[in-house]
Amino acid sequence: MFAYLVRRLFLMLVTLFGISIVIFFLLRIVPGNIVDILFAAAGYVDPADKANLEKELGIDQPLVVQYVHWIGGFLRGDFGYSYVSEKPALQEILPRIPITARLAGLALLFSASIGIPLGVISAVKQGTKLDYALRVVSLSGLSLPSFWLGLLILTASVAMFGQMPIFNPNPQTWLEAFATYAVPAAAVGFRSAALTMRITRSSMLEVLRQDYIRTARAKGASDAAVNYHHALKNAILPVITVIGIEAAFLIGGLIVTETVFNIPGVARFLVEAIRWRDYPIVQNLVMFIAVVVVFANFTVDMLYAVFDPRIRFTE
Amino acid sequence: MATIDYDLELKRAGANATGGWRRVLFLARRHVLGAAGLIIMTVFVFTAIFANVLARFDPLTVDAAHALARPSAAHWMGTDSFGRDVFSRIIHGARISLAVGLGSTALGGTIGVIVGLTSGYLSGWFDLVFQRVSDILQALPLLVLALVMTAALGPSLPNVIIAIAIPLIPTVARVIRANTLALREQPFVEAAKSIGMSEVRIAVRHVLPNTLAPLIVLATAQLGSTILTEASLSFLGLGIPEPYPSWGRMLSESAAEYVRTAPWLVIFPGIAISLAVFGTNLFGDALRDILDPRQRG
Amino acid sequence: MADMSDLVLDVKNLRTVFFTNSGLFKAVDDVSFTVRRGETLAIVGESGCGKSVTALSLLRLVPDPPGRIVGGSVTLEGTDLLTLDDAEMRAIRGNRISMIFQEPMTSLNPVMRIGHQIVEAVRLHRNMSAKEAHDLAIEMLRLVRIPEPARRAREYPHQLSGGMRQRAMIAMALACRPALLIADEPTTALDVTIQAQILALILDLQKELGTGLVLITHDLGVVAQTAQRVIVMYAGKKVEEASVEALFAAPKHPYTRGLMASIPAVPASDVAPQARLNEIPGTVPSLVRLPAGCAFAPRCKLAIKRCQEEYPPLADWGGGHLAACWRAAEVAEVA
Amino acid sequence: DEGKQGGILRIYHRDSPGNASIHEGATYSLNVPFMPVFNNLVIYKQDVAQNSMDTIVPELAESWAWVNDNKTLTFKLRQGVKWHDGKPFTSADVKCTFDMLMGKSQQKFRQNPRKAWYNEVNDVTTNGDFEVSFNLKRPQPSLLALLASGYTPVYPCHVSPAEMRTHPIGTGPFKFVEFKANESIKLTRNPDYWRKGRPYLDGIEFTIIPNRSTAILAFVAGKFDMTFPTEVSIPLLKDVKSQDPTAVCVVEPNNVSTNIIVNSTAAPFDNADIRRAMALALDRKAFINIMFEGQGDIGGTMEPAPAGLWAMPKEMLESIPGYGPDVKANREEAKKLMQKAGYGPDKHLAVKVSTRNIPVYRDPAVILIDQLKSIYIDGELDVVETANWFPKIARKDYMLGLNLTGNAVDDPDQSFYENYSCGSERNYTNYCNKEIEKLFDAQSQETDVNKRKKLVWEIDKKLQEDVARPIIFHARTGTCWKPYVKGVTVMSNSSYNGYRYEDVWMDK
Amino acid sequence: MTEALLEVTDLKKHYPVRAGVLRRQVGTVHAVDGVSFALGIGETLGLVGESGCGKSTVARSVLRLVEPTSGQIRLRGEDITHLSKTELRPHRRSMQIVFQDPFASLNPRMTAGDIVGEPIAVHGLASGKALEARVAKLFEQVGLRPDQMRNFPHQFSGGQRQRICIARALALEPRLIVCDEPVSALDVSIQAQVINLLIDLQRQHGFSYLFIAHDLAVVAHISHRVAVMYLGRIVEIADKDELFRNPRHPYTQALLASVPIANPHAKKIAPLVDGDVPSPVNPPSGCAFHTRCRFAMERCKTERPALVDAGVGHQVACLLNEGTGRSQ
Ligand SMILES: Nc1ncnc2c1ncn2[C@@H]1O[C@H](COP(=O)(O)OP(=O)(O)OP(=O)(O)O)[C@@H](O)[C@H]1O
Ligand SMILES: Nc1ncnc2c1ncn2[C@@H]1O[C@H](COP(=O)(O)OP(=O)(O)OP(=O)(O)O)[C@@H](O)[C@H]1O
Ligand SMILES: [Mg+2]
Ligand SMILES: [Mg+2]
Repeated sequence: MFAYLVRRLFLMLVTLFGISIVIFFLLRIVPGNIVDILFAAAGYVDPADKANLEKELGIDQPLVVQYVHWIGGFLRGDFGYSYVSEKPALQEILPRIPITARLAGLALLFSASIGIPLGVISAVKQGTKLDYALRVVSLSGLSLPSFWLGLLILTASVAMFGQMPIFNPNPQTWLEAFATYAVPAAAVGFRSAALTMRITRSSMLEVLRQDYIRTARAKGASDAAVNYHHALKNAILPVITVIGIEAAFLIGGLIVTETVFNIPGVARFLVEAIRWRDYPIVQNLVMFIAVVVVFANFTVDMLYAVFDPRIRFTE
Repeated sequence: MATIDYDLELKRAGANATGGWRRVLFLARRHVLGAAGLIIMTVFVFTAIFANVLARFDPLTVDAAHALARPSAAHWMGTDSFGRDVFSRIIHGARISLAVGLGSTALGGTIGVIVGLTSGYLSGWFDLVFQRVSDILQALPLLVLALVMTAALGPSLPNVIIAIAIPLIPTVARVIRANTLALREQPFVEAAKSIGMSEVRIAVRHVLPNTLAPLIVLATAQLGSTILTEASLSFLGLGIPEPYPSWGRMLSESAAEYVRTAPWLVIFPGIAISLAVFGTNLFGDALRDILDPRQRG
Repeated sequence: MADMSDLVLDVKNLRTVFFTNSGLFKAVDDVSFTVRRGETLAIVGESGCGKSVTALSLLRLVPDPPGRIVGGSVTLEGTDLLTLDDAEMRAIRGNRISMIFQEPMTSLNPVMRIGHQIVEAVRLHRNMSAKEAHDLAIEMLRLVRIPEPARRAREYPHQLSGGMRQRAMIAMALACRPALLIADEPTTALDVTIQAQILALILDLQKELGTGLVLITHDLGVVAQTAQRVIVMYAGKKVEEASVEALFAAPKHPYTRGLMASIPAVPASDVAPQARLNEIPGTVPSLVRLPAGCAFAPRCKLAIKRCQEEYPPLADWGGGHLAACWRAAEVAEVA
Repeated sequence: DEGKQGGILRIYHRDSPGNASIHEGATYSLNVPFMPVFNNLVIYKQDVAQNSMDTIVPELAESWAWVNDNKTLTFKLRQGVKWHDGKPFTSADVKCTFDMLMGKSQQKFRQNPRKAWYNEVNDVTTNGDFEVSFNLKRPQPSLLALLASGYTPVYPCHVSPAEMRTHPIGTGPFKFVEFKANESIKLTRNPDYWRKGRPYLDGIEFTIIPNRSTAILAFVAGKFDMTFPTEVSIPLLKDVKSQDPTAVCVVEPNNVSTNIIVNSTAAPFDNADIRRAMALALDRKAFINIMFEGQGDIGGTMEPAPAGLWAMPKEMLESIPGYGPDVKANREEAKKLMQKAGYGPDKHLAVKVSTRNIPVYRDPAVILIDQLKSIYIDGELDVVETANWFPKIARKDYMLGLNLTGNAVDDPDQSFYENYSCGSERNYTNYCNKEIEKLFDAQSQETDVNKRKKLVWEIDKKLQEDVARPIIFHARTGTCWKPYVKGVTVMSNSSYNGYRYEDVWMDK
Repeated sequence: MTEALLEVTDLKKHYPVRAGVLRRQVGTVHAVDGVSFALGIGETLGLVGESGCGKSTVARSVLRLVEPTSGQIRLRGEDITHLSKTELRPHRRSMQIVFQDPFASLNPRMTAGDIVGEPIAVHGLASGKALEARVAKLFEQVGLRPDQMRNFPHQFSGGQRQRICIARALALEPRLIVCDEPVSALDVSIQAQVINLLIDLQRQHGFSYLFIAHDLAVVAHISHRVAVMYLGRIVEIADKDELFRNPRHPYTQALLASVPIANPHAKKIAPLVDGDVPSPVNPPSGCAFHTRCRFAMERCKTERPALVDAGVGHQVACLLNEGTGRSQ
């Protein structure tokens, strides 16, 4: 187990290292830098000022030097300063993470609590009208552009209730906090739930064909016991994987939702930082996200082992 | 015991559905949703191909006199703020969406297949490198990747296609790789080896054709999601630029200003996108059922 | 006919069909048989002739769609199972009638402990506390000669060898002491040495519990060693039924005869190396496009015109030896 | 009526400003939230919509005087004013601020976009703690107008430019509380404000919502008391009115012109005929109809009347080629010019129209391309990300560019020197005409307003005739607030000067 | 025995066992653990043993479809153990394989004709019309109709599919055909057809067969000599008659006794061994069979018996009675 963890950690480090290189150099390929943008509003660029600023920010140095400087700092826990706000990058990034994490968590919860049962029902009732209806609903969840859905939700709630679920940075009560996240989470969660439902359904169909399901029926087990006790336990494995991937995906997928619902989370912040070419923010934030994703994958693998004795016991 | 109408049951099972058309009709009836998807996709492709004939107005011509006209006999879906005919733009937009969908799927798919096949086949350092690279690409949020790519390349139709295609590569490659690994263990591949066939030939003649089914299924599913990705990019201001009437941009810009005052600008492109994605998904699902031998009754 | 109280199972004119996209599969076509207490009835026939579907029909577990029981009756201890509602049927399954499946590797739920799977079977039908059921499960595991039953009960199927899994299946099937046990090729996936162990075990337990046993196999050797009576199926139909001795002494159906001849015998020391085997020419017919007459006619050396036109009735050729062949009387002489 | 004390004004903000330092910015995304933190020496009267010399009032200065043949501008400063950190305000702070703006001090701004405003200032001198003088090279009456802009606050000497970017310290009615990028900006009432009884509000909270539709919906839903000033487009305005009929909305010009920058250094626009043809082809009315549902203005460089002070009279304007009402005739003439240059129905000229990738730029570009079709020009849109726009223009890597020019004050000095003088950084087209340059100086020194106006008209007309930077239209935009918000005035000839908000109060 | 066509010496093949999510190695499967035998021209060597004992691995190693861990394989006297892929190609023509599952060993997307013709095309032996003619001839040889060349594998019955596999193996006119359980997926009545075909072909062409099966009866029918494997090793090898008449190894004896005899009057099933087959990942020490052997002695747990000659070419690996395997 120990050797395994070490190997696993090593691979994670390799991936993270790769990501650092990719994001660093990808960002430098993107034309324009912070200096251009800062001066853009003024409508002209003073070459001397520009040179000064580039020097101040260190972006006049060779790329490799910049990279080493960044990654060295990163490893020492020095994340640099935002070019735009001039505040420590960490101070900018950290407070936003829980916001996105809460949103993503709630969306996943929504996704699992809706998607899994509906997926089971759809599989068990395969070929019936109910199955068709559920599949259509789920597919439509995957077909609606999320910003559109979000906007429609907002418009509808203003039109119907004269109220708008906009982000509340300082919720007073637990309920308020929930309300702040619930609507956007439901908007994203709809798509996730659709996906979860699809995977659950196909996984269930696969499992329901297995011999051990026939065995369970031959024992005299009821349909409910067969479907939920015998089948779902097996069918849940690929669902876990998908939820894991979805967790990673959400960080990117939330960009649009955070924009529509005006939630100051990491996703939108990242886009803004890209727009401003705020390298310290983008680089470090992407690294943070990558760490989360990589650990999410790791967790999924671990969960898999927890749920699947075949994996658990071969260790 | 209830009496059983054998003919009806057999018809339901598709027993008399032999031969080309009958089989297609049977499958269509069996996979109603898939057939609906196919019809949507066909309409979509047809629209894209014959956009010039179908569109009643030039999609780019500005007409100040008829700006923001409601849907009417002349302008079936109304006009936008420039007085451009929304119906014509949506019809031409099908072309763009198809170009984005097919273009990026084909590009990402082709590279993905080559990489996946090679990596599944040459499980050595190449595979190791591939695995790590795809780990890296998959740990980066897709939209962020596409965002940076379009920013790097500049917003244009080919660049958007490339930006959407690149994150697709590892997805396709992983599927193909897994398939290749499974196929490599198949006796018929071993048989090919035993007659002294070269590895490349085995890969092309025996492995590739047998990965086609999952590839097609994946491609149809991806087709839809690329259209959505383009829309999201447009929403964030990095999609396909004017003058191309991309659905994503039509929707995201109108949505910002006209949700209530000119809802037709928001509703029609939205429906077009959803329908196209919905159609490809429905069709992809049915295709998976049909092509996946395990699903056969 | 034996005493009615002795009769565990009475199947009459069972018909099960599959509606598939290539047509109507008459997987079980007018099959009748009985099983008495403590008796072993073997069903033999080649792959695809309908053996498993017959077994599943008894439990009403034929996958629907595409399958459907379309006729006949299945009377277990006096009740016609085909008329019961679902709940009543569930109360019977695993209780009065149990089944051991062909594939021990895949027939156990991979994410549940062995013990739990047996406990579940017990508690579904017996009003027992979890503790009692657990004790019974361990007792059953001991009965099927699994060493260290208490430990094994806590393990998952993948931790057991094939033979042990099959034994666990048997333990599960017998936990409620059913009146009828159906064993569908319980050993085909296993090695010969293990097969011998398992068959011996099943027969032992059957004797001990007095269960009626339907043993499905395609191995005539297994039949000879285990059964009292045999039915031979070909293309969904019962073509011959006899006591095991009668069948092996003088098969009345040309198919049974061909089958017996084409199986290489062991020990074969008296056979010259590379002696050609007797083969039955042709291929097993598809269950969809069955010929009008006898399904075996196209492969039969004895076939006459009548065979192609008319399906032969299942006639008694003496001593309860039934065979469906127009020329059953001549089979012995011709071959 | 007298304002009520109290309440926090909630405004949504369109876009996260890069920093909090007004002197280092050039967008009203920065002016709006941070103007309330500061004071100027002088300021345009906040409750008069039209900025003019006559509406300039003292602020940190108690009075001013032109002396020394109009070559020195002297201010007497207010006493007892305190910076938000408690330090006293003195003439040293004024000197520091302007020395820094002129690039003369030790400490430097990261960027200094309005340095050129002080080209004619020799130096700034103090006389005691409460008097400062601006010593000019030549008379420049406009200097006072520039000093009255929202862009010209006085900074404290004791705070570094870097700090000012993250945590500005001013003397203004509101104190800076926090600025969370992409999230919010918070100001709170300055209890020690020198003007007694002001401000009324307890604070101002800006929530940053870049998505326009979300923002408008939130305003309608009552999450905000006011929209971001001058950020409501005409279609959205209709939306607001239909959903919230009680909302008070004003539509005003904002002294931003939409214009075409022409690269006359390279083919095909090095050909004067083609330049002229292009100018003739413009149907300005159509632009205005599409973009503003008719509510926009046609004019030259200077903002059109009545909001603008320096606009040419109508007849003069219509005498300029391309401004005449008969678009058809103009285009016929344009076609002739094109044919002269060798183009025609069979031989179209292909051009690229570059512009920034934001709707206010892109939309007119689309219309422009459509209009150019009528004179054998096939335009292709080339959208450029903000980061690359000015470098691209500076490289002269474009044929036609669609551009927006915003004017901080409605004053010819500001717009002429910046955009049309030889060598100015913001003269993207490199238009250079020594004769006109002489006229620039002449009008700048002219103290008689009427004479100056005549000069300005002449210059403006000439600039249009030369197709230096064809002006397409001047925009108008909307601002809305809830009826209980009182004391808001939206300036009609600048969008940078009216956000002190010390007089705003809420009747709640 | 005539001149040896194939000689296998001390062949070993170990597979790493990978487990868990990261597929790391947790052990080694001793799939084949020192196997030696020789096969003469025109001879059939039967290889029996329970599932998982390493039969297929031997077959694949002989054909170099898997790389042996150690040992030597000589084909017609030439050592082919370490030849490169290109060096191996000419040898491929002289050895072919027929697999257990005829469906899986045919590419579902190729026609039967293409499948059979492929080896000929790959080796450039014929093309176009000539190729077609040769394929047609092969079809006839294995009892298929040439007009079936255009059909796809799924259109054939199991027996016919196995014939296609055999035709493919014959296409290169090999000397050695390795049959890896060629009939175990077939119906009993079809099984006889295929075995008869193999016997007929051997008679006509003088092939050598390495015939693998777990069904002793089938092996008995086709083989001249039979080798019995247990957990990666050959435990007994002898002429067919000798082996069946006179099994020496307790495992062979158990195997023979376990086969149910198709005679209701013969003795009833009485398993000679107990317990399960040990895992090849952790083979028991000493004689691998000692865990199930009735005669197991203390020595058997530690000493691994070598395969020794017990007379008349009968080799056995057992410690009983000085390695003769004979029990009292
Ligand atoms: N789910 C199904 N759908 C369609 N046809 C089926 C299905 N299950 C069985 N059949 C058909 O029923 C026939 C009888 O099948 P069955 O499984 O009873 O054969 P069997 O005698 O048990 O064969 P084996 O020895 O291979 O187990 C087969 O020919 C098969 O085609
Ligand atoms: N590629 C592989 N990787 C790891 N282990 C393998 C591999 N191939 C075979 N083995 C293991 O090697 C052992 C011998 O396998 P092999 O297939 O040779 O057995 P076999 O005698 O042919 O069995 P069967 O009768 O089931 O075909 C088995 O335990 C198997 O699990
Ligand atoms: Mg069966
Ligand atoms: Mg094998």
